[in-house]
Amino acid sequence: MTKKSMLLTAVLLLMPISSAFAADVIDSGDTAWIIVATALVMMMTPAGLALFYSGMSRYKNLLNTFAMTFVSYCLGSIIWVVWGYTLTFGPDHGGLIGGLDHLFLNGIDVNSVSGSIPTFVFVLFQLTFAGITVALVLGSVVDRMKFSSWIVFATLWLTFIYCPIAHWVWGGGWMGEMGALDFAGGNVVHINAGVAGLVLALVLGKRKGYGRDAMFPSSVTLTALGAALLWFGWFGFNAGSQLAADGVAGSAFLVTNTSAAMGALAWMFAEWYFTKRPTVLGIASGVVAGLVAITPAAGFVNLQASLIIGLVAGVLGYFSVSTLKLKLGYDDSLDAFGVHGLCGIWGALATGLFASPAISGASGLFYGNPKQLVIQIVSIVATIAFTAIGTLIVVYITKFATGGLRVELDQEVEGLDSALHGERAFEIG
Amino acid sequence: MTKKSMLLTAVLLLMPISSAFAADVIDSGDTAWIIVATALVMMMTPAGLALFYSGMSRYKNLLNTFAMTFVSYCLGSIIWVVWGYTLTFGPDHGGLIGGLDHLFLNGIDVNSVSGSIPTFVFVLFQLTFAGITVALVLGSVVDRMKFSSWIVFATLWLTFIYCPIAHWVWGGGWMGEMGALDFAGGNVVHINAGVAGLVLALVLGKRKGYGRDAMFPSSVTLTALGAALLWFGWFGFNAGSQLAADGVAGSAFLVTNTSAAMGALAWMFAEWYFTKRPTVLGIASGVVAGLVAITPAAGFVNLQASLIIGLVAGVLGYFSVSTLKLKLGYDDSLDAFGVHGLCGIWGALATGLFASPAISGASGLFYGNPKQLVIQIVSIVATIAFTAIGTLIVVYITKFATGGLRVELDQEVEGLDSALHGERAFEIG
Amino acid sequence: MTKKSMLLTAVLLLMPISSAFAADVIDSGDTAWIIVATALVMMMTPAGLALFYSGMSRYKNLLNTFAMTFVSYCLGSIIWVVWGYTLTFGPDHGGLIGGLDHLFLNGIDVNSVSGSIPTFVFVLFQLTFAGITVALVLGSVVDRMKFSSWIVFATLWLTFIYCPIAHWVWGGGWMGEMGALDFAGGNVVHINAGVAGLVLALVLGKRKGYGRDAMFPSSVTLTALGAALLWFGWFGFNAGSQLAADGVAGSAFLVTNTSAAMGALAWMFAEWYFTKRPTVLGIASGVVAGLVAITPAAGFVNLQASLIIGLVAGVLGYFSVSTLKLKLGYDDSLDAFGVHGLCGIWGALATGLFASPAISGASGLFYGNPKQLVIQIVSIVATIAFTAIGTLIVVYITKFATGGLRVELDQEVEGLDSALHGERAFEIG
Amino acid sequence: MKKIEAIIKPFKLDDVKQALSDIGLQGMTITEVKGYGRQKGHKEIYRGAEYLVDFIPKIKIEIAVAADRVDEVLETIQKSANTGKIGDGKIFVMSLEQIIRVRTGETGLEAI
Amino acid sequence: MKKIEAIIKPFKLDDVKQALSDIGLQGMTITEVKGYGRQKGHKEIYRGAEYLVDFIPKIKIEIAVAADRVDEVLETIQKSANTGKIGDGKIFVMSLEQIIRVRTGETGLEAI
Amino acid sequence: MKKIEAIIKPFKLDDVKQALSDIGLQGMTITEVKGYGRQKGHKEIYRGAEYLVDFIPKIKIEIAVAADRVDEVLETIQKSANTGKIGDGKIFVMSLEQIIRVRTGETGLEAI
Ligand SMILES: Nc1ncnc2c1ncn2[C@@H]1O[C@H](COP(=O)(O)OP(=O)(O)O)[C@@H](O)[C@H]1O
Ligand SMILES: Nc1ncnc2c1ncn2[C@@H]1O[C@H](COP(=O)(O)OP(=O)(O)O)[C@@H](O)[C@H]1O
Ligand SMILES: Nc1ncnc2c1ncn2[C@@H]1O[C@H](COP(=O)(O)OP(=O)(O)O)[C@@H](O)[C@H]1O
Repeated sequence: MTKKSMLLTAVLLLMPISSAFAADVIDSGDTAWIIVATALVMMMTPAGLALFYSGMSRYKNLLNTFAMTFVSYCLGSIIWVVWGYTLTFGPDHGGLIGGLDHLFLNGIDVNSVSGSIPTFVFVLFQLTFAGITVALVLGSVVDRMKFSSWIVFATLWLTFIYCPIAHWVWGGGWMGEMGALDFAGGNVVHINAGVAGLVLALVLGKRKGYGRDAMFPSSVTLTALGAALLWFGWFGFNAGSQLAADGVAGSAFLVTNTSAAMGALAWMFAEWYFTKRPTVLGIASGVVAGLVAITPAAGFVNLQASLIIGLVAGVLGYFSVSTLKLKLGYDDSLDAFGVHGLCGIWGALATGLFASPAISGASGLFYGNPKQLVIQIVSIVATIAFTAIGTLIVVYITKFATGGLRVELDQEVEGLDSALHGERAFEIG
Repeated sequence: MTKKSMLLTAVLLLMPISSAFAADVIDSGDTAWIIVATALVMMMTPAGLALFYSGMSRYKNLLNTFAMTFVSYCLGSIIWVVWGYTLTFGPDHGGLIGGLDHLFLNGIDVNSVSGSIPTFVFVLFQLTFAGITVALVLGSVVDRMKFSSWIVFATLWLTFIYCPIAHWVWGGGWMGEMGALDFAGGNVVHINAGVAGLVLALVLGKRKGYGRDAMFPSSVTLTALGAALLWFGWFGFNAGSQLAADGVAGSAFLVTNTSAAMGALAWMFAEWYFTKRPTVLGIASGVVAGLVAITPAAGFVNLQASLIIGLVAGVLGYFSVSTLKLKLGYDDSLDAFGVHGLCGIWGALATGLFASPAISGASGLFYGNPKQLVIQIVSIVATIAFTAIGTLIVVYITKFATGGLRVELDQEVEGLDSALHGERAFEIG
Repeated sequence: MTKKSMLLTAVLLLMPISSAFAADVIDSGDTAWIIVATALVMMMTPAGLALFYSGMSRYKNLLNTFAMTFVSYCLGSIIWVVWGYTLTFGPDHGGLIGGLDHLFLNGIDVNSVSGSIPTFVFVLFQLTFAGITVALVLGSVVDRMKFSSWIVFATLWLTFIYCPIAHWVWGGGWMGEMGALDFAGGNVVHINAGVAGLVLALVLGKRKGYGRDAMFPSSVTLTALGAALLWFGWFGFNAGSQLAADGVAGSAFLVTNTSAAMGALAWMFAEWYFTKRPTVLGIASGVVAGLVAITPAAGFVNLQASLIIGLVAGVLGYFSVSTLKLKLGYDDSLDAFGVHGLCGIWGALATGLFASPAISGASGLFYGNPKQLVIQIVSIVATIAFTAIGTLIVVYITKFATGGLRVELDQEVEGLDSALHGERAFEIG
Repeated sequence: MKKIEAIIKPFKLDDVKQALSDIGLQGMTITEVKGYGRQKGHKEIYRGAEYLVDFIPKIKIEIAVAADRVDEVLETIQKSANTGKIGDGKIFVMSLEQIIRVRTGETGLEAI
Repeated sequence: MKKIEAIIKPFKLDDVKQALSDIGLQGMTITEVKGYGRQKGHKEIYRGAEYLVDFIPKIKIEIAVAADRVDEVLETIQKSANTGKIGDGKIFVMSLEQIIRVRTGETGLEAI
Repeated sequence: MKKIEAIIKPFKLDDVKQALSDIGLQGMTITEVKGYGRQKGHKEIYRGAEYLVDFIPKIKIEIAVAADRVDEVLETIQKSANTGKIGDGKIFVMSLEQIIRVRTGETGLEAI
């Protein structure tokens, strides 16, 4: 029993009190946790992901990758408070989209409360999810996309792809109503970003020299540091999604850490076995694979499940980037699809398998509820279909609006840091 | 209505209770938030600012910049608990300075409470502000100052400049009494540090080769990472300044993020427009400009205002470093004055314009209270005047005490990392 | 008086209530703080320590150091939830070890409460300590140990050395019963890791060229950043060890910061005095020395004591790495023993000297309780003895199991990044 | 024996290496250098100050060859490194008096 | 044609480049090298251990010139790179048998 | 006067430097280079894609010596740099027409 409920019990025993009043109470502990969780998720984009991605990009494009990541979060920050929040969490229209009642956060003030936290904090928590989701997409396309096209794409994509899907799942839309389980964003964040990245990569085409020239990561050190910061921030992402500092948050926290650790070890041992070398890039990638897979499941599954979810995610991620990508021949530069897309799908399925009623009440197949797995599959397929088609449209509009998506060939050869930004990442000669 | 007040209501309805008792209660949620906020602000100095500044300094001075930043925070940590806290928050003397009652935190113990948090936590929260403020100053002077002079300067400056101004605004001094609004340190931190930096830079003189030799930042990557960590930490800075986990903290949190994002986009588009290149250094600088400007306003203004504050800050910052500095010809190495000084002034003015009674009760010009703008102007002018003159005196005392402020010319040419510290930042050949 | 106790007072005054009920209440503020504290300590290993250590290792071994640190935390994460937690915190057997009742966290669920926080959060908080302790050990042995041997060693060591000692001190074992004071891990973490590192380093032997070839740190920049992040995370380590957001946590928080700052300044001035150069590596090392020494004392000593503890730690650390190590001739690569072992011993002694009853009730020698110092000495000697002998056994088992502990000579010369992982830390030519 | 030094554009290295392999040359040593010449560097702008970066990254290739293969090698390099744009680089030829293979102590043409 | 190689102190590069421009020389290639000689390196102390860093950063400048300009160039470099302190560096002169401009295929003096 | 250029394995640098000191040679300039030859590079695998890294890090040592010391120096280098494994490197000898010491303007053998 939590402090909050105990307090309410005490109060309710003593005096008649309107339930509306009870519902509108800010809990300072929950608020403290969600403010911090929000800050952690914010940090994931311009620090964690920026390092993770720029360390994997080639040296000549390191800063461009940083710039695209940074600007994604900045655009998300503005779009969300102006029209994104209301499209997602405004009054539902037909299960598909929110209304425009809260443009510029109209109607929300310093005293507004959502659950037990200030609504402003909830708005910002959700903002950080929008920001990182669009930034994840660019993992498929670094090294060759125009900066201006990226800005236009990110703006359109957040508006027309991210907001609807987030509404479906978390904003009172059809997917949530159907009973789809997505604790912290398997569909909304990872499948969505992974598939969108793949679509964008296919339209952009491969990097010059792909498959022939060595494309070394500029700094595995930065990537590893980025993975560590992502892990750190992901606690806010997953345990914060409970929107309270309680037992379920604690459970989500625990399984997040377990899955990440398992993912790292699984990827590492898989490549050790197959290529004779455990790499730091593999460990870092495995951390992210494990984190992605546990994201939709975090508030629903127990420890044992998280060990399996992480294990499978690490191996799946390894095969997707080392075998599948080469077989299918697309150029998913930093594997946004291979890691986020596929491990996101695995996590969404796993939620339908392992959801244990002892955690938050929801049951999966292994706890006697096969229907949940069906619901999960429907939600996955719907997300993939909507994202794939929607992103394709957005991509072509962007292409038209910005006169082509791709940098000139000699800019690609020179490197985007120098060609687009006129900068170098390190001047340490 | 917050949990805390609700609890008190419940209790008060039930039994007579002394108000002193009620006032002395620690709220675990508020305490949790302020401990974390303090940790975040601490992190800003040796991690965020150290990276932001050292990445901008030339390679040969990278570690020296790190050392100066680190040592600033260390000195601040000791000075604050020994005599700084009491000078700032000890019993007021004439509105000008606090008394010496709390030397070595005398009179404060583990049970002392300030508001709803332990006094020790409040002391440490304030400590982190002192530490970062003096570290900000060095942005004006890197690449040429003696390390020993910096240590003496920092000690004197914290004591004789920082503590008085902090007392005026937050410690019960005349500026706060007059009604000046400075939520998280526009005057105390940014204007103060920016002007002090300018004064110190003018006395030190320009770097050898300034305006002729290329002075490239050692690593825009480190600077961008630093900006990301500063942004992360600034949530503690601004939302923490509410000293509680409540709706106003949530509002301060929201506008902080918005202004930072706007600042980054504004600076980026400004330079894209004028020089044809959006740079990562520009984006990172814009983030900081936006954060500086919202600092005094964070707990007083609404979302719309924060969009404007950030927008103006980004453009202002860009012009100050790209035009004003060149025109006026001072050598503000990393633009402590250009970014912190000027955007701090803008933020303090903007607070007088945009303060909305719906947030914390205070109104600015646009909400029918022109007087507030006058008060803000008085506070800005007073801060500038006191800091400028006071810093000048401190600088000359330091010069006298340490036999000159500036390193030998051949040390400057060789680089301070090698000449003063005998180290190299990277040994990655 | 804390909120929690006040609430209970109010409730108790009103109705009869079972004490079990009262004890099982989650406090959302305490929970918020401990979740965040846990996240902070987690971050210390793959980000803080990984940077601190890899920056000090030679460039050719930078990523190997990262890999060993990362994998230590991953192994700790799995081991702890499977069998480590129950060995440490399961029902006590003879004061020596916990029972196997909680294998796979059996018997703990989402509603379990420890103190005022969910048990899952407590489990994870303790997990992060196990993870960092074993990672600390590798500071003694980088540049020459086989990766496979490290994995086996870490697994065995966590199980047979860490868990028992943690049980003795915190899990209801004999050392805690005896009254040994170890707030956040002087014995359990630092003495333990430092001594184990020394033993392992002695068995491994010196690095080729030790004492003759220049072994420069690959990047003092990364080390300094790592130290800053360690400092940041250590607030979670020390103030989190109170397991509540209250006055004692605030006090632990304050003295942690003070000791770190003093340690940095002391080390810096010591080397400035003796070698004429204040180095960034020295400042960073001093931070860690100060943090190590205050760890066991954090919740027991006051501000004045923390100034002394940090001061001594900085000087002690300096002498141990600059004089003692050279005199005794062991090759403790990154000084895990020199800094963690020795400063940990000093901190454990200092707790017996300075523990002030005004903080948490416990008194040391200077407050009239000489017995405490004796208890501390017994606990230190017992920890050293058990760790030294136990680690030696574990080392030889590992050696046997993995066919030798040390990489081939030509791999050592080539560097482990290339030889073992097939990677380079930076590709920024 | 001759030593050929070619300064080329970095992104042409793979092509040149391939072309040399094709004519049976298997040994070379390369260095990252910076060049200054007719090809003008670019302007870089940092915080409003404009700097001309006039040293441009180039790769120097050094090859020891038997005298009778010099012309063939020169032509191969000149063709494979050519883009037709300013800054393509130069090739220098010098006389080599002796070559020794460290591993075996062989000298002269044997050592190449 | 001759090839001039000068090893100089890094911070003298700008002066040397300027001086060479002044006498009308527009092309050169530079390399970051490390030198060992009479100028002694400095001691570095890491965690108590003292290391002598005896290789000192230098810049190598390579210039191809017509034979009749050699003396002028040598004097220009020697003067502009000079600080009078130990470690100022050396200048070497070698014979160049051939020069080719990659872009055009021009050879000899035309190619400089 | 001759210029000796030796391409060696990086970890042999200390041995070579020591051996040269032992025969009284105190000056040299070194450069980090990459070599391509009989010694094959290693495969690197990134995210499943396999790349052959065929340029291997080497050190180039440049030494100016009086003509009469050449043989002694060649032998010293060849012995001290030798490991007997493929990739040990090459030594090249060229003629030097002139040497100048920047600091003093001394020329010829005086300048070494
Ligand atoms: N006189 C010279 N001596 C040595 N290197 C030179 C000389 N002139 C040019 N170079 C090298 O050749 C490169 C290309 O020369 P540049 O004049 O820019 O173009 P191009 O060779 O097409 O005329 C330069 O960057 C420089 O490295
Ligand atoms: N014999 C040599 N061969 C090649 N380079 C040399 C030789 N002697 C010196 N150098 C280079 O010249 C630089 C300066 O030489 P040094 O003896 O230190 O000073 P100085 O030239 O003033 O007498 C050295 O750092 C090295 O790079
Ligand atoms: N023809 C050449 N011209 C210039 N450098 C060469 C040549 N052949 C080899 N090298 C250099 O010598 C190094 C060693 O050569 P390699 O053929 O690998 O082994 P080895 O010298 O033992 O036969 C190469 O890495 C390269 O730097």
